[in-house]
Amino acid sequence: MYSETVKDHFQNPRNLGEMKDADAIGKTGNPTCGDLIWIYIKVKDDIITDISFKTFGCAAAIATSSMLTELAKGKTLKEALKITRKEIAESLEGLPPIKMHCSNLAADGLHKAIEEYLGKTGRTVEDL
Amino acid sequence: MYSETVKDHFQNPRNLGEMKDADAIGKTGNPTCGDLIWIYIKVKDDIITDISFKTFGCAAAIATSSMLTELAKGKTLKEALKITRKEIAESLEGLPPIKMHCSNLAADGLHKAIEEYLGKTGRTVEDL
Amino acid sequence: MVERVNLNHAAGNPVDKRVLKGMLPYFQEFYGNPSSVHIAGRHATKAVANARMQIVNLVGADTKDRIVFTSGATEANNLALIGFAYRNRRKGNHIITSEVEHLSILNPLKFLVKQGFEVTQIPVDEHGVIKLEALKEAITDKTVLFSVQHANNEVGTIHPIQEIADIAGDAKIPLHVDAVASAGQVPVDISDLGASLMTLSSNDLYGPRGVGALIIRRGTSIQPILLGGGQEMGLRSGSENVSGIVGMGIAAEIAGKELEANIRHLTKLRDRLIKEVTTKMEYTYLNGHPSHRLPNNANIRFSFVEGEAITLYLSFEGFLVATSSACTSRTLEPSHVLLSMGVDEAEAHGALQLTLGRDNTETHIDHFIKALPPIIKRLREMSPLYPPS
Amino acid sequence: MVERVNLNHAAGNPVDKRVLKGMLPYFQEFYGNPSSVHIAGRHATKAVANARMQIVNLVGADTKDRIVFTSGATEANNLALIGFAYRNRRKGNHIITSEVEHLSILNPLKFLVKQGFEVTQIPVDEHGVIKLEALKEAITDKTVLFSVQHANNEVGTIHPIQEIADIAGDAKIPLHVDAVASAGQVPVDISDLGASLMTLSSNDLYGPRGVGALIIRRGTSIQPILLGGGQEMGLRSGSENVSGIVGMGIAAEIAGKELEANIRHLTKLRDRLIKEVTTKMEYTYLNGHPSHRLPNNANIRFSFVEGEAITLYLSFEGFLVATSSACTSRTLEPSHVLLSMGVDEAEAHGALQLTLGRDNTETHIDHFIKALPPIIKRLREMSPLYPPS
Ligand SMILES: Cc1ncc(COP(=O)(O)O)c(C=O)c1O
Ligand SMILES: Cc1ncc(COP(=O)(O)O)c(C=O)c1O
Repeated sequence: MYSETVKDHFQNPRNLGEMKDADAIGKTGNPTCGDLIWIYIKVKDDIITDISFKTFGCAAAIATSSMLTELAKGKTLKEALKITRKEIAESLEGLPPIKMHCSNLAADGLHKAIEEYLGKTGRTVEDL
Repeated sequence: MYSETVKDHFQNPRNLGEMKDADAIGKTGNPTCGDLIWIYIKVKDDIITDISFKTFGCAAAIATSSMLTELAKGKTLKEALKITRKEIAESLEGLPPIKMHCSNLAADGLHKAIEEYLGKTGRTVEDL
Repeated sequence: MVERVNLNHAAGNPVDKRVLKGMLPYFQEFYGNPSSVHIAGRHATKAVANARMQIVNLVGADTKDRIVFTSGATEANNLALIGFAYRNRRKGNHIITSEVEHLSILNPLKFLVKQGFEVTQIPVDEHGVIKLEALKEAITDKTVLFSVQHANNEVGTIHPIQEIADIAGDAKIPLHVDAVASAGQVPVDISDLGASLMTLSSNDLYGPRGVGALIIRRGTSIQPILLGGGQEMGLRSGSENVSGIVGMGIAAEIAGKELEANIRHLTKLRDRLIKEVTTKMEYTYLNGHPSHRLPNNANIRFSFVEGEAITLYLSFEGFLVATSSACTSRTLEPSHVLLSMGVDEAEAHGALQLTLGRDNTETHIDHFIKALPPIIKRLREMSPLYPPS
Repeated sequence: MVERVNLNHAAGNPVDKRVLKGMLPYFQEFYGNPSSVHIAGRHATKAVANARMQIVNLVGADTKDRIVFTSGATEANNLALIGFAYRNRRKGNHIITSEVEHLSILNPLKFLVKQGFEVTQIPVDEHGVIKLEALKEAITDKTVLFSVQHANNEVGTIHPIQEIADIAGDAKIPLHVDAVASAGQVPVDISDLGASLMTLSSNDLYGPRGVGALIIRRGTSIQPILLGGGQEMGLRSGSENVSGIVGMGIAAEIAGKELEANIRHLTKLRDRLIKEVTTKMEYTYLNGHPSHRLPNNANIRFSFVEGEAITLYLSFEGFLVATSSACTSRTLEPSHVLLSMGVDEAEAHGALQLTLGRDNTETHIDHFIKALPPIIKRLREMSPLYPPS
């Protein structure tokens, strides 16, 4: 059901854990639905210098969170906003169809984190 | 499905075949329904001195015909009329329920033969 | 005991030894449930998916068609008819079928009639072939489904299924084909036919009992009749019978691979059987089509005698055969197939259905054609109908 | 590969080796069809009749009750509900069931609602026990059937089935008992209960998949849902799956004979499992009744983590388990059973259903209780919900 890459990211999640000195946190999902993702970012010169996550959810939710952090690290905020669910799923060599939506919330979490970060500096995504 | 006695009478029918000089023939059943029984009798002093049958039908029809001839032979007409389907079935150590009626016509054949015989001498069963 | 010779394969085939071998690991070693997410479940899921492909290949389906495994052909036929009729009710309420279908077609249709559907049963000719003109004429603007067998299991007649499919296609009416008797016996290609639904039975392919399949082509909607956990793409609930499904898959693969060889083998035996029996005895006739018939089927009637009696005498000598006689049916009614073909009722009682299998040999036929005539002779001597006057 | 430890027997049992041995001759040697009049047919008829007796004996039925073999528990439940409702419609249109039934009960009832029936679902308490007062209150003069499970397959709770049966009996309402999860696990006696209908599953008795049975007691009328050749006393058409039926019969006999020994064995393992897991980890709770529960079932929830993830980590270490988490269900909805018991939705996602089998040993439990805590710990460390604030 899950690809080898999904299994790898599930078993060895990259950039896992709380970030005490995060510049922003994006929270998405809902424990009632079985998935909750928090994305922590550190930003310098509009570049994501560090990123981490905490996730309550199934293997797909954990693996997509992990993959997202790998994809986003080092990207500018503008580039990072372009990361889609589809791109994450493809980088993971695919997800089971039933998991494509509900458990693939990591990109949303990153969006929220970036918005929060921009908000703190009085900007919106349009200003990037 | 069939008892050993049924099988025996089916494989070795007693009193089988046409009787050229029969005093009467009782025909019952209907080839459309899959069973047709002819009972031939020879009568002397109101006693069935000889009896035979021809049957088109299943194993039960053949075995009941055969058993009937054994039961009836040597009996007075009055006694022979008392032979019931049930008695034949019991003498055969039972018949499958589904065969109790449609394929157990031999007693009716004998009745008809006796009636025909009596008719020839101007009598009815009430006169016995 | 006498050696047993099975000429009654329509009642059941032995499971092919390669099939049984392939099934065995699924009873004790790989007993996973496809619904499970863990490794045992994934193994089961793969095994079922593989079996679907084997079915797809046997009948020329497409990998995008849905192969729904059922508990047998009866369930598949019920699902095809009731599931299709309920789901497509708003399109119309008229279904066309033939007079010679299996009871697992005719009885669900009777049920649907009680639910407000209308059913037209097309008659057959004296060889048991569905009358194409009558079929065309039966179509109305309320017709939503044709349900027609490819071949008749009892008398062996193969219907002109491509012509039937073309009539359905021209009228844009979905076609359900009951291919139970034909699949594995003659080539069957659902894509060529353009049929929407097709019923298969595992045991008729030398797979295990208790398994069958309904093929549902893309674009055809049905609703399930067994409701529950939503297995089989929501179309057939109930924990999957994995070992059985695996067995049906292997059976389908073998049936496809060995089709030509089996056709040659069986046709030869069948032709000899028919010729010897019908020419060596008087008042003895072939039922069904003389040439458009299943390689494994010889249905022969013997005037003046009754089939159950023949069957039993044959069984005493080790031959297993079936009869169309009413005496062996649950309803005590003679075969609706023979009556529909215009066979006289009394004659219908004397019909033997001889169905050959892969295990039959020339020697079996030798023995049978030697054993049969004395039995028929003996029963005729018992019969008040013989000699005919 | 790591040794595999199955703690997911609810998804499927391996077929008992004695069962498989008894089945094997029916694939190739005795492949007769009970409908045949010849010797092979009679042999098959006897084998099926023998299996019926084995079922009768397991559940204390009467030889005059009808044992209808089906393709599984799902079909038996569909037959019980739809077959009973259609047949007894003129007596009333109201059916009472519980909120925690299997989907093969709830979905046929949804179908019946569309056909004009009314269904009342009785709630359960926090242990998953059907509320008897609510049951009594739900009865109306249109109530024609109770359908209640004996035990819940998911959380293991055993309902007070005798009290439920007495309520049904006092109100003269026929009772259908889904005994799939309980038969072979705890004593089941249909005569003591006075139930009218009972569903059994072969595989839950360590028999083959693809077989089940509906027991229909004298005086109870139902109509068939699979229509055709009229097999199984006209109540379930389709050529009989003789090998499967034989297997279910043997499985029932063994289950009856070894019931006490299995209860002892499983209860011991289960109690240790529950105790070790719920006491050694914080925020870890038993679902279902603490004492009125199936000997083979331990359903445990772990706050702040999701069940599919636990299941997968366990499977990497060779443990097969199931979860009630929505993530593994076809509908992506959390378990209706846990929600009905009042378990919070987020918590419901973290439930593991551990179901033991005859093959489990103390060593399996040892390994499991060692492997589990680090996995839960790791997942909690990943979870934004942990530590709770
Ligand atoms: C043409 C045809 N369709 C359907 C069936 C039903 O098959 P089953 O009894 O295996 O369900 C049969 C059985 O003989 C058949 O011959
Ligand atoms: C209580 C209960 N009833 C019915 C069923 C349906 O059984 P099957 O899927 O074998 O048809 C199950 C299956 O788990 C069950 O647990």
